[in-house]
Amino acid sequence: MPYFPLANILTEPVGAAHYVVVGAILFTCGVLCMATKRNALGILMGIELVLNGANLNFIAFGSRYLRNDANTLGLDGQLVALFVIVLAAAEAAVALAIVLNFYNNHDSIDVDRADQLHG
Amino acid sequence: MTLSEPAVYLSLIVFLPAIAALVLAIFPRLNDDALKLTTLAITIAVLVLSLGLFRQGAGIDFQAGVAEMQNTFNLEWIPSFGIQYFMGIDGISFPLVILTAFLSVLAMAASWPITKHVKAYCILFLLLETGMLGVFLALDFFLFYVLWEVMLLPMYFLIGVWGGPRREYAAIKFFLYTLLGSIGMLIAILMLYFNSDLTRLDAEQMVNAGIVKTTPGQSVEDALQAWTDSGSPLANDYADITAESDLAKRRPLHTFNILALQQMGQMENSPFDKEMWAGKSVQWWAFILLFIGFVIKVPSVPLHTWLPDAHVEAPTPISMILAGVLLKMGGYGIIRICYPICPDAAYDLAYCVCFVGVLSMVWGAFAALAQTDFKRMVAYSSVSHMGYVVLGLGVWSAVADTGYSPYYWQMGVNGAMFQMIAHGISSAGMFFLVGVVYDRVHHRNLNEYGGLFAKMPVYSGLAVGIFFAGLGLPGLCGFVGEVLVVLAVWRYSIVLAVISAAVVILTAGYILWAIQRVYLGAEYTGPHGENLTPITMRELLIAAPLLVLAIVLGVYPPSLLNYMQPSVDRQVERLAEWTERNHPPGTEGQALNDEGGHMAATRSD
Amino acid sequence: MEGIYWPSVFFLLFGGIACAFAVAVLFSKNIVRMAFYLVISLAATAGLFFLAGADFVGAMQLMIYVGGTLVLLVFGVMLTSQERFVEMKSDAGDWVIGIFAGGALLVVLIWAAFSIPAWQGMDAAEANAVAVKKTVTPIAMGLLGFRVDAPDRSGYFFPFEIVSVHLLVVLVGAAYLARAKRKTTSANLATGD
Amino acid sequence: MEPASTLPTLLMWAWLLPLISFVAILFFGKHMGPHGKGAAYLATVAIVGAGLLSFTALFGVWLPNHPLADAAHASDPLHGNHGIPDDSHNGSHSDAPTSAGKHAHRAYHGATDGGALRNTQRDAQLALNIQPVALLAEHGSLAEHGSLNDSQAHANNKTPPYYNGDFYTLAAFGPLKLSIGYYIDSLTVAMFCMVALIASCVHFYAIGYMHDELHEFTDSEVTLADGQPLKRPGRYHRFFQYLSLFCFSMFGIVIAGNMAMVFVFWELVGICSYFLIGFYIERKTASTAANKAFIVNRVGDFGMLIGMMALWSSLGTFSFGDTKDADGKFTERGIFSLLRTAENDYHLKPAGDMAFEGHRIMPTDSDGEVQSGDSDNRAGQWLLLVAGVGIFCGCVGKSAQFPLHVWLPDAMEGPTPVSALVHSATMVAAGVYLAGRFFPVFSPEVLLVIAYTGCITLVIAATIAITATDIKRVLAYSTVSQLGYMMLALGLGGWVAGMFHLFTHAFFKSLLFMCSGSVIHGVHTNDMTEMGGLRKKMPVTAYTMLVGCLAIIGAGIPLSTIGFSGYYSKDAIIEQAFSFADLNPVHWPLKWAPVAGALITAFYMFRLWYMTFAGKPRNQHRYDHAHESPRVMTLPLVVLAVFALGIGWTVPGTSLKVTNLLEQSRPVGTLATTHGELLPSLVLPDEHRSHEWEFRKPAGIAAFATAALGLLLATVVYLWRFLNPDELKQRFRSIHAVFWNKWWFDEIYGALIVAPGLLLAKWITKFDLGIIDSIIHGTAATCKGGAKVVDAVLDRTLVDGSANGMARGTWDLGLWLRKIQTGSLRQYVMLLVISTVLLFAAASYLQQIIPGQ
Repeated sequence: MPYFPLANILTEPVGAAHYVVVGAILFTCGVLCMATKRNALGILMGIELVLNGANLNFIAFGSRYLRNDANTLGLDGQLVALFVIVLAAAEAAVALAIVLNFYNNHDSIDVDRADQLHG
Repeated sequence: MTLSEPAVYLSLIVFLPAIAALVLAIFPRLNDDALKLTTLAITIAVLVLSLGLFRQGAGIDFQAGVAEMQNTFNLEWIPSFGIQYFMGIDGISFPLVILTAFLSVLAMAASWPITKHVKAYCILFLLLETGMLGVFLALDFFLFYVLWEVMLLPMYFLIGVWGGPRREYAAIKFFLYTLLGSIGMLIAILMLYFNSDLTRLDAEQMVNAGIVKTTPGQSVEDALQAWTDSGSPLANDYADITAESDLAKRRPLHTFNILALQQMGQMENSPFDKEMWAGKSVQWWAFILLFIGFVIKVPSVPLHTWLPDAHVEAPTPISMILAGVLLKMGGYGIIRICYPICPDAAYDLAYCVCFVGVLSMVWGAFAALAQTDFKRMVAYSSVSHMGYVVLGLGVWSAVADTGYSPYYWQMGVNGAMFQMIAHGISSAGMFFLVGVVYDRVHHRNLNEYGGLFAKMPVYSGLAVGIFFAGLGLPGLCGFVGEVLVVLAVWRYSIVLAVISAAVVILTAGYILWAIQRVYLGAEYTGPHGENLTPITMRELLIAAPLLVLAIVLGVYPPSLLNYMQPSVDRQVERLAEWTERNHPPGTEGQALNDEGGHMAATRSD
Repeated sequence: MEGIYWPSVFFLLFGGIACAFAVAVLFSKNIVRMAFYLVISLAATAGLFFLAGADFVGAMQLMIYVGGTLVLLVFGVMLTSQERFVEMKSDAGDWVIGIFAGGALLVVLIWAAFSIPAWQGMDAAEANAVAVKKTVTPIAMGLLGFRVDAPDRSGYFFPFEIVSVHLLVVLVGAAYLARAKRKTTSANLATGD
Repeated sequence: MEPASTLPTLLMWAWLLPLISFVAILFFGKHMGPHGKGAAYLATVAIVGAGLLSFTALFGVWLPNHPLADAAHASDPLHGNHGIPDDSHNGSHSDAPTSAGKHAHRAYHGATDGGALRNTQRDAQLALNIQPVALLAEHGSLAEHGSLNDSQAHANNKTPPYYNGDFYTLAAFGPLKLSIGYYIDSLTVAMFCMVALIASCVHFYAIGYMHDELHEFTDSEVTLADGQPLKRPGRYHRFFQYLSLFCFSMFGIVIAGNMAMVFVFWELVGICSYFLIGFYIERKTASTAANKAFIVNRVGDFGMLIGMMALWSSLGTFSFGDTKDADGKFTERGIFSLLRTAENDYHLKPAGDMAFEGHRIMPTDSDGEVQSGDSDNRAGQWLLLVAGVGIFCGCVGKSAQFPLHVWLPDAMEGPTPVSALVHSATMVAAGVYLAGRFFPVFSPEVLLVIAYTGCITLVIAATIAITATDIKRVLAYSTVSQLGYMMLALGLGGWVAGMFHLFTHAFFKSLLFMCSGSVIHGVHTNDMTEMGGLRKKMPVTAYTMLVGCLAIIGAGIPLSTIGFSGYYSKDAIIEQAFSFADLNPVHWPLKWAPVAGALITAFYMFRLWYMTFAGKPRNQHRYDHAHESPRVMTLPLVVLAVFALGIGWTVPGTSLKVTNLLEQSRPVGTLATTHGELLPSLVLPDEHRSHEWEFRKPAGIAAFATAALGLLLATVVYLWRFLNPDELKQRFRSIHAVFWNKWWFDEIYGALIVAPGLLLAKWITKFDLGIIDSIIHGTAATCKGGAKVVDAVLDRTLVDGSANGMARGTWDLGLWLRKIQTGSLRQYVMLLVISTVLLFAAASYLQQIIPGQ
């Protein structure tokens, strides 16, 4: 790394890399949520975080302010992000439905009890 | 062919047990006690023979204060490879020979409870003794190796047949470990052999190597000439080769002679300095292989895990031999072979050697703290105590920065040697004492003992004494070796010195804790309490001499140092001189400073 | 205060909030609090979108996500929030493994992010020179298949249609799945799968 | 008599007599007299014999050859002589003395060079003559010598008179030598007398105290599995055997001529202490306490070893004294003269070749020579610091100083005579003795460490003593606290003050312990809450103990020379503290801690006395059965009480006085104000400065006032009962909890050191079994597997084998994969994450190794 990324963050514009870092943090938090929460809804929230982290990257790569060359995704980034948001909404609805169904059936939302698919 | 000839006397010491074993094997039937008594008599005879070396003025004697190899003899064995039947004795091997003979007697006396296959046991025991004595006396590398292997097999069977419930496992583990070491050693021996060249030694060195004998008043050159003309196969070879005046065309004359190899290793332009692999010289790799081989025997962390298992499973007398003698072979090998033959590599790797020593000290002490099996605890204490030996041998403080002063290193090596003897006494004693209670109550769980003082007062008194010798209490033998080693370390490395000093705390911890759990306390509540009878006269006669020796060596260390020190000191001085020649001031300090001051940096030359 | 570049300050603010509350979501044990933290984190992300010049997506983020999806989630929470589910503890071992794996992932990602020079931003002057453009119309056109911003790039009409159908199906499916099955007894369930 | 030959001989026999007794009892103890009673007589005869030899050495050999001067005061007139030329402090003592004071100086500092001995008596005479004016001079010169410069004008003292030599050599390597030798100066002789005297009293006392052990002994503290108390044969002779061994070892420390020998006997007293604490081996508490004592001491010894290594590796000798040949030339130089050479005016300077690790971190010039130079040798200073602190660590362990003080209170599990001898008067004082012996090697920085250690110890231990109810534990903490005083005194530069307190404390504390033993013997309990009113039942014990209490609190008429022994020594320490704090205001705690300690000491000592002897009996049953101890026990009490009262006094008509005797062996070069090298702001005052009125007055008043206040408080609470101690306890329960739980030291050590240590030990064992052995097993299995593969290939046809193998492989793979399908969502996620990371890693690795990228 040729420079220390936070050295002059207050006086210079940030770049895509900074967005990517925020995205990575959100993503990692989301993944860890999925991996550690036993509550099905917690897992859903983790998914939301993951999607957001991804979205942030799309936006960052689509932005005209963040790259020092001209190769931005342009509106493509924003469009994809938009799709992601919409699909996330759909996914949330379905997942929630599944969770509710599971809850109704098992009287629990502990995902550790949802292991009937084991080999 | 009289007893006053070294060839006869030393061969008798080494091979008397083997001959006896042969006789026992041929002899049809004896009852068990007679077998044991015969074996005991043989071991006593060997002890008497070896003690006979003390007798001054006899045809063969060991003179205190002489540094050189004494009572050497040299016979052709396999002339085509220059292999000789070559033995001798000096201050380094002499105490170990005495210790071996002495412990063999005690161990045989401790073998009385053995009732299974007594004949085989006695035969193997005698073979083992031959191997052990031979290793300490052999001065031909090939002979050394053969005897080294001779000693392994009986040990394997003694553990594997007469051992405890997991004896096969322990025996195989012991065998695998030592086999690994032996293979490395064999490779190293061959490497050294094929790079050696006897013709590069001058006349005086030939004399020092024990190849050429001088008579009083004869100059070394004359002696060499006389030897060359003597017509022995080796001399003929030598004459043939040296007849070629063009040095470039001369073919080398390989040798297994350890003393000659030592001189070659330390000479200018040593033949072992040839580059071999990965930029390292022959002696560098030979040192590594030899060191691994010996350090397995010592044993040092991380190659030590055979020891606890072997000890736990081995019968008491074999444990005594194992701890008292076999472990010493590792230290003996390092001091006799690794350092003098491969000084360059030893100099480079001195810090590694010391580190291994310190690691073993700490590791063994911690592990001993956690054991609940009495014998296992003692076994780990051996790992810890033998760490002092490795450390003491390694503290190469005779470097440019210290003006090549050999004194602190001498102190370390002498301390290491002393520690070997001291540990031979104290650990053999400890294993025997563990065996005494094990014979009575048939378990070794520390937590189920207690209150033995009330039931076996004399035994407990002896045990506390011997355990304190292991703890390093002043006035007992363990102290002298430890303190000499530890005091020598600071000059070499402060970090290692501090760590090694810290081990005294751990040692006190595990030994006192064990004493408390076994001997102190209100009453014995474990199994078979009714069998706890006071010790028998036989047991007393085994334990008491060990304690007496521990006290004598502890109170008056010169009783041992007088015999040992001249040889050790001379070897260290030679290595210090070697350092001064090969590492003149100003070349080394840099490397030592660069890498945090330590890890022996590889030299650019 | 002279040389301060305010967008960066806001980036730090929003980014910090987003990350902090994402971490809070991760470490909170209480599902209700998690939902709350998630709302804040996502809202802050919307702020980041605005900063990156994606005003429409930012607005959508606020509306759909914060306003819609999360409300859905909160409903889920409320529907299932019995005492015993509010705080469910995970095994400590899971946490340790998770932290290690996640840490490794994070390190990899961050290392990747900063190892590409083009991603390291432009000068302040350069950034100021970039003209502000509204994005709503171009996006709307893009979704209808016409790229006004970059004529050589393809439109998104077809994907848009697919997503629409998908949404429809999903909603129907969700409604079907989530309907109450009060009639089934637990005895059936035991053998039901 | 020629002291150079008679002193070593006398003291050697005094030293060896107990050893002979030990060996004899070891082998024949059981058969000596009825029930081994003869062992006690043998041991007692041995120690009394040792005492007689020691006193012969003192009065018959030492004093005739080295007359005393009234040191502390004789020095004062010197201050009046400002006209001493400058050369008086550059070591040129051979110059003609310019004043009477200088004569006096020479007299008591003794002259090692033979020629001066002839003059010594005359000088001493002069010194005696000026003694009467000493006090006057003190007042008169007040105005003149208040300032620091005056103290510097004080010529530094030369090496005190001593005799040294070797008995035999343990090991020698070139110039390096470890030997068993002797170093005898007035301190050695005085210590011999003190140890022998107290040990004799303890032996007599123990003859009575241990009589239970003569017959079958019923240990009511140990219950066997069948519910009965333990019955065992008595171990009367064993006790005396251990005592003899202890006396031998203790004498060994005192006579030791080099550090290695000190270490040898240091460990030996440790092991004796171990045996004696664990005398009741059947009691779990006793054996645990014994282990704890030994191991904690070993922690200190660890530090000591480091210090020894540092000195040994840089100086190459452990010897204290110099060896000279007939011409007075050095043949072998000791530590002291190497570090404080005459050329440096006996100031502490690291020797030229002192550096870490054989010069490795020293700058070297082009020739590889060390630039030692005569400038300040920083590395050498650091080395001195390491050596000093290291040696002091040993003293910390042995003398139970913070943070290693935890073993001493537990050591009270041993029989009371042991507590009196080993754990109050002699062995624990050996730490202070060694610190005193090593005083010339301690740089001011080390002394500061010592001072703070002592300071912390004295306060912490005193606070714990306030709440303890076990009579022996109160005394144990009091011992710790008093040892803290001694260390503090040494650390502040008050060598004589510290060593003097060692002597006075030895007498009064052994007295106190033996009194407590007498009480325990009478009422069969240690618990003070079950005593009370015993004054009437056991008057001798009560009043001798009162003497001890008054001595320890330093009772005396303030600002006079009349008081109990503790009055002199404790006041000297506080004076030194005032003198030190005057020069180093930063270190104010060192000034006030001893004063506060005096208050607490007075409080807890009289709390103890009142709870035991005054008031009404709290346990009528025990009171009824209480009885005065037999004559063989009370007589030693009276003897010790006399000493506790008067050991600080001057024998009328002479200058015979402990401080004067000690002043004779004041370590070389410690009579000058010293500045720190590493801490330049640190100033160590010359000890004589503390005798100035400027410090004596406030110190004397402060000491008296605080002691009186403490006594008053104790009286109010425990005698008059104006204040209910239980209410106090309730009111200050948080503080009480801290003190009652001994500041949780044991718990903290248990949690921070012992438990992790054992855990580490377990891990290491597991590592051996789990990792190393697994590797071995794995290797073996691989070989075995390899053999089987070869076997299979050879046995079956390749086609069959491979076909079957593929089928089987697929099947096995399936089975194996089946295991991965756990159905757990969270594990899937984790797998995903891990695989992603691995993919990244693999990709970047491939990118690096594939050429042409």
